[in-house]
Amino acid sequence: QSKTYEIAIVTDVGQLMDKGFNQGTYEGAKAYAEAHKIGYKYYQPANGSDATDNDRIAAMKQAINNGAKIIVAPGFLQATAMETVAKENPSVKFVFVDGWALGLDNVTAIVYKEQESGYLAGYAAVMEGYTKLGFTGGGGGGNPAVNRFGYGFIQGADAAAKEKGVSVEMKYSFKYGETFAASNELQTQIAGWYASGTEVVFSCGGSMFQSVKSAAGEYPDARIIGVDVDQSGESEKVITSAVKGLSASVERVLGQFYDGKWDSELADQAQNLGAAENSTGLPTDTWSLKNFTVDQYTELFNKIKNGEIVPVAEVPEDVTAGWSNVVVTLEQ
Amino acid sequence: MNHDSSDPRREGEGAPYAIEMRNITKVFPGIVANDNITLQLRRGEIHALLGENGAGKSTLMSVLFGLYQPESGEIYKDGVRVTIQNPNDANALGIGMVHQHFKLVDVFTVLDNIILGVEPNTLGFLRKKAAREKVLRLSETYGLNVDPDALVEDITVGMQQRTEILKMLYRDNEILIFDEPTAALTPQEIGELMQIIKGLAAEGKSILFISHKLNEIMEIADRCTVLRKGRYIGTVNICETTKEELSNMMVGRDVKFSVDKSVPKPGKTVLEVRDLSVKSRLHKKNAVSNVSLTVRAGEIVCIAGIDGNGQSEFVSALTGLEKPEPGSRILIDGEDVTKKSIRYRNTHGLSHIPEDRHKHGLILDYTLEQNIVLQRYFEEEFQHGGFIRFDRVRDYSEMLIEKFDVRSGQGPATIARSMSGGNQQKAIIARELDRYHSLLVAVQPTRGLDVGAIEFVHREIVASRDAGAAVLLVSLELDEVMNLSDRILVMYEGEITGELDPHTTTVQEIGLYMAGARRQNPEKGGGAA
Amino acid sequence: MKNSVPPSQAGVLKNASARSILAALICILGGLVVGFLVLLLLTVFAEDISVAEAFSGIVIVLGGPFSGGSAQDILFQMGNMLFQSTPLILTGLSVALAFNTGLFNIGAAGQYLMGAMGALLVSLSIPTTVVPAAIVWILALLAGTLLGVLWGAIPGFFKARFSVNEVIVCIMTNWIAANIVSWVFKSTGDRFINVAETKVNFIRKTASNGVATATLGLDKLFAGSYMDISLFIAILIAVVLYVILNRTTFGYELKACGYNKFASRYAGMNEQRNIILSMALAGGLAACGAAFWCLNGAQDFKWDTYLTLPADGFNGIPVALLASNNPIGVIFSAIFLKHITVGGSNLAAQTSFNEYVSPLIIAVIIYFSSFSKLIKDLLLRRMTKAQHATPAQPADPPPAAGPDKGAADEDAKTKEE
Amino acid sequence: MIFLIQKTLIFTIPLLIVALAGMYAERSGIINIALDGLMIFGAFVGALAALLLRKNPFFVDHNQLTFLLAMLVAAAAGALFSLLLSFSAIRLKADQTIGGTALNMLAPAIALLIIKVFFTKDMLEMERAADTSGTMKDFGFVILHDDLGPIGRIFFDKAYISTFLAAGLFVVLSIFIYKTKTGLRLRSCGEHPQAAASVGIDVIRMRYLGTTISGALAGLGGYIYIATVANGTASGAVAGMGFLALAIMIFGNWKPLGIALGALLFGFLKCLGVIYAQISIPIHGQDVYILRDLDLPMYFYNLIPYVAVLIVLAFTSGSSRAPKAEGIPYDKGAR
Ligand SMILES: Nc1ncnc2c1ncn2[C@@H]1O[C@H](COP(=O)(O)OP(=O)(O)OP(=O)(O)O)[C@@H](O)[C@H]1O
Ligand SMILES: Nc1ncnc2c1ncn2[C@@H]1O[C@H](COP(=O)(O)OP(=O)(O)OP(=O)(O)O)[C@@H](O)[C@H]1O
Ligand SMILES: [Mg+2]
Ligand SMILES: [Mg+2]
Repeated sequence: QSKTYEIAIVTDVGQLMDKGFNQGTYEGAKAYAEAHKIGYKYYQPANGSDATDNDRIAAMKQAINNGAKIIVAPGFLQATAMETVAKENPSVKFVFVDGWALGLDNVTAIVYKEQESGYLAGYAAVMEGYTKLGFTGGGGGGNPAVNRFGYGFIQGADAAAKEKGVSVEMKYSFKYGETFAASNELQTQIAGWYASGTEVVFSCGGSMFQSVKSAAGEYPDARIIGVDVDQSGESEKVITSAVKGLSASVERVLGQFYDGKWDSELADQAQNLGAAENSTGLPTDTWSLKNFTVDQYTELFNKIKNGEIVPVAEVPEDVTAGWSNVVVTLEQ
Repeated sequence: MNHDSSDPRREGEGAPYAIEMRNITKVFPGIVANDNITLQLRRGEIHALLGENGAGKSTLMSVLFGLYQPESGEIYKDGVRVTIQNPNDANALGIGMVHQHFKLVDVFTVLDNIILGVEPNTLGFLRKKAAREKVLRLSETYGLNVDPDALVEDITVGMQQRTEILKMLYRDNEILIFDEPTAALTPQEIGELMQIIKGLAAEGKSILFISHKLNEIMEIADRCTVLRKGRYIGTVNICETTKEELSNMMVGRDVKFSVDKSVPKPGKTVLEVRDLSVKSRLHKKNAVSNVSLTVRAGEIVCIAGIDGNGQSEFVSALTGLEKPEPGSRILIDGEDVTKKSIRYRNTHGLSHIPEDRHKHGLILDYTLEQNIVLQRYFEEEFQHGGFIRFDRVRDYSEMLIEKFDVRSGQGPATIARSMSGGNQQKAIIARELDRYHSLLVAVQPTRGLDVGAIEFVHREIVASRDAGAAVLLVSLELDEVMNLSDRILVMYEGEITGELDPHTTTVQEIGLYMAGARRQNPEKGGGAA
Repeated sequence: MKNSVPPSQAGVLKNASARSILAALICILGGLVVGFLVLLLLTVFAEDISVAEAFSGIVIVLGGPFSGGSAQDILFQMGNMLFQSTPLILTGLSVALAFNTGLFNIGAAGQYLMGAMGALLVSLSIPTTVVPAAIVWILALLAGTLLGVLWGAIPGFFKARFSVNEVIVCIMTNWIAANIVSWVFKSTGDRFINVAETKVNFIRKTASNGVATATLGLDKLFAGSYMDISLFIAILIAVVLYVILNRTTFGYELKACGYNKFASRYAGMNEQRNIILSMALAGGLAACGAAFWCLNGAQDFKWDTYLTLPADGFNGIPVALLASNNPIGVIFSAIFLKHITVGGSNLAAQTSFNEYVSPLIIAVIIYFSSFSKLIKDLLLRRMTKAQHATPAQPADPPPAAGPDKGAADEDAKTKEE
Repeated sequence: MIFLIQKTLIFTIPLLIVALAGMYAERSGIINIALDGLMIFGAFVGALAALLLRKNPFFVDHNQLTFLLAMLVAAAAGALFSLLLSFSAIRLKADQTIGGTALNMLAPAIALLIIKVFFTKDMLEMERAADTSGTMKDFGFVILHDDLGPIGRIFFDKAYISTFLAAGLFVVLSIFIYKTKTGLRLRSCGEHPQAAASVGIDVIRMRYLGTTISGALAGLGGYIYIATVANGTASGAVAGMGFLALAIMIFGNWKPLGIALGALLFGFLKCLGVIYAQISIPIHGQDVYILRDLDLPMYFYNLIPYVAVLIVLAFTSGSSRAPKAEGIPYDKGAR
């Protein structure tokens, strides 16, 4: 019995259930496929985190052999592989999540304004009354999305601090997060932050959350800000999450494709999704903050939505400089 | 000459034997180690077991001790059939064994080794006090003096030997097996051991005694069973037999005990040692201090001495295994080799029969043939452009095996480990004597060899002397010393304390020097003849 | 002598290496059987998989690249597989060589990283506009290998000089290497990092400097895969190593030191030198494998390695063991492992079995390979039993023990087990 | 500074336990390079146990109890898993490194496969669960002061029961191997099995014992490691901890005390390397972050523990001595 899988997800390095964009993408596709009774399947390039472009190409080819009509591939590392396969298979469509337009009509790209979510999270944390923040990011400082989250986080914190006239300390680090994986080193480092007074840590990268959570476990007053998806279900320590609507947007793109709107709306496009598309923000239905209310949040959110506030996306060389009320200490 | 009747069963009718092994057969790959052998041990007797290397003695004893299972044959204790599956059964039957290679844990104390397996304990926690007293009491009564708290690795071979004996006594065994107990001992220690064994027999313990040394057997044994090539030859009463007859039974021909050699014709000096000193690993003072001696072509110089007086260290320095202290000088054929490598010495006239055949002499996991070319594999004859010429290696080793009658399961391809120790030794001697050498350093070359082999080795050594080699022999066995040497140097506490002429001196005199009771004035000590 | 068995069979069994191969095959078979059972078990738990799929599943795994689909896909997968087994062959050889000298080289991972660093630094910093690419390629290969030689020499030195157990030094040097490599590339900034493709955790592909291993059209033949000639060089190295170990005086020395360093010394060999030499060579082999990987031209090298060691470093151990440390065997065991790996990802891609099945099958095979000694002994016994039907000596066996000796010998031995 | 000491202790414990595990196997004559795999397996089963237990609110209320039970289960799992090694190494006289290597590969394979099949995840976390009052609680608050109130805060701040358990185990294990009959026999089998056999000791049984104890300890260590040091997740890997423990065992010269010292030294330097940036000393009133302000790259600090071990080894080398018979399959006939 040969099943065909029209919708394919080819994962980026790291595991499928990484609580990050692999999982987000997968769940979006899954949701759409199951709602519309379409066969779907994920493909993990061979050799795990040592996967080469050819391993990705092989995975994509396998997907096509299994009858894939559209391939969703998260992660900028997939550019080379996708370009090759897309050229060879013009009839197959590709969705490049966290990527960019490749100048091919059968490829569409989705990027997010992570800086907006970061901004909102930073602002909320400071408004809630926290003045000692921490940011730990994945990708070793080399992942554009993560960097935007972090930079937005500082901007938000600074804005709020100015407003309240308080001064905020922020530890800022990409240490031990290169592979987005949890590690005893990361846990020890973050525990060190909490021990030396840090109140909230923005855990910005897939499985790294486990390290931050475990570190927080030892400190009753320690708090966490989640990322990508609403992580409040993961730990009672999570005060909020800087989400980006991965699943939603993947689901929507799939919808556009199956409604025959590919050529008109998606072909060779790179949509940059943000508050305007409800693709960035903080989850309101699991709201737990006391001093910073949902209404205050919505007001701020709308300002960003209608462009009154525009968090800067381009991350400068030196993120520590130019803040009035935030002292950023880099750790590397 | 009445041998016991070759049909053992009739013997069985008298008082039952303490141990009777009937028609034991044990086969190993490619060889029948024991072939239908019968052995009868009377209560309270000292029963010697005699045979060539590889005759099957150790194997037979291993069977009795439950280390091997025989293919066929029965074992009776006090007339009752018993099966011995493992050493436990043997221990339970009061059978104890001193193995050829001591079975001691050398990082344990003497006491721990003795109580191992029968540890006195409460709720599993060791209770050593009582055990300690028992051990002291035993060593008191049998005159075995060992310090129960010494680490085995720190004590002499003799003490280890006595530890093994204490192990048996501690377990109140009444059947005691000694597999070549004297092979590793000094004359003094041998003397003591003999007394101990006699004492044990007098106690009513029955003793099986394996040795290649006929004097020892003549001295203490009541009866002697002889094996040859795994077969039962016969059992004789010692009082009714002679060394000659025993050796004849065992080898199947008459054996000469005195080496007949022409008068030496010493030529030019081959080995010259000046002020050689070597640090000691055990104590502060030097193990060897300012030893000077010369050995000339065509003479056999023997270094006599009690084990542990620096002979080993001296040889190590001489052969390059150890670094001598500054100021020492070693010349071979007039060339100073003090700083030269072992390889250089080996290729410039030095042959060395090492003291420890398993540590230095052989690579036990290499085949016999690989061991035969251990110092020659790089010579033109055996390699070409770095590639070993296996055909030649095979031919050469087959030749040596033939010439030196080295016995083993699969000939040149036998793994050295599986060879009987005696034959391992023969292989080493063959290798060293057949290499070109102007100087032969032989340390206890006949340890663990049977009389036939000893005779052979001695002949070969003399032959190499007559061929113009200088021979330096280090031996603990006085009759070997007397038989073989042209000059005797006695080493005591790291110094040459006397030079003696084998024709004029006596064993007693040498003994005095070895014991340090007498010494010649240093100048003469080690002076060139 | 062995008239009681068909000479052919006895002949086969007599040959030691034939016995090893046979044993290895039996082990692999056992591993696959267990793997199949695992798949069956999974079909029970995962409702969306039918029992029938278990069988097709094991076939897919066993098929490796051959279960890749169209001829093109097969060639493509096979090319990649062959290329990716090259470093594995070399780390396997590295471990095997050390084992032959009685040393356990668990430091291949670190040596591998050093090799990669050396090769990349050289191949990316010498402009091919000045020096011909071919020369740069060779220099890079040498540089990488040399770094590995030095790195491998460290445990060797510690063992020879201070008699420190090589295992501990290897483990330490692994992590030291991991940090040094990251440090070096971090501090050289963007000179080597792949900014062009915005892959800042990776080092530039050597092709960006025009340096790449010759393919002689193999990449085309294998449908645009990574295939290049490095595999053949690796095989050549394996053969040379085999000859060195078993035919040359050098190999004789290395093994002698492995078995008994005192006796080797007595025989005039320089055992300290041999220990260092052997570890250094082992290091060189592992590093060479890394160099081949990087110099392929199309490979990304992740420089931020200080928290993780390259898998190929450790996989060298099972590869060597599966081949019972025989250099020729290593070629096959390495390719076989990659083969199963590819089969595994095809399995995940084509069925509903997940990607964790093939590692399990591989592990089981390795475990079964520990039975190979037993199997070899059994094979050997079949032979010796035949021989004992008429024992070597004495000429005339005593009637008493004569007839059933063969059998008696059998169970005597089985008791000894 | 206090933080550094706390962390050092927490980090040292699993290292110590697992190194002791290695010691018990090797003292009985079996080289156990499977420590890594055993840790992984123990960690997995322990996490699984905690997860399942916490489906019952009672165990959510009683974290310490749950933690203890999970540790027990992990140890049992390790012991069982180690039988695979004993069987091949002792019964089949196989090369011990093969068995060990196989276990190192089997453990993650089994763990990940099961996690994927039954939880459709890639790693097993100690998830939140509802306590008796129905509120969702994290697992990971296993530090003692939480349960012991103010007194606890003073004496046991940031301390895990596993720490005390391990300390106790260390004492027991040291006494067992040196002061008991079985300990003596076990050691003799690692040094000279033929000698042991010749006095009627069942070498096979002793080696099984040694390896099984080893397995139990490694499994326990593995779970303690993930529960206290590494993210509370069973992810089919322990970051080479098992091999580090092996190194510590050699470093400690196969002796409990040496191992303890080695583990402490290594643990301390390792933690220092990670949190050097937070270590401050007050100089007239204000905190000065010396190590951070040196601003050497972190790689430098990461290197320290490994380099330190090598340096110490170079000086203490001569004394080092492995059990004589380790790694050699026991064979009655051998001499
Ligand atoms: N376990 C074994 N495997 C194979 N061959 C063996 C084994 N044990 C003994 N042999 C062979 O059986 C023969 C008898 O060995 P055994 O040790 O009993 O002789 P031996 O009389 O003790 O010799 P030696 O006088 O040197 O001690 C020898 O040829 C030996 O190689
Ligand atoms: N692993 C083995 N393989 C083959 N033969 C063996 C093995 N172990 C022991 N043997 C044989 O068992 C016999 C008994 O060994 P044992 O050491 O007691 O006597 P031995 O060989 O005379 O020793 P030595 O003469 O070196 O003191 C030896 O002859 C040896 O050939
Ligand atoms: Mg013997
Ligand atoms: Mg002997």
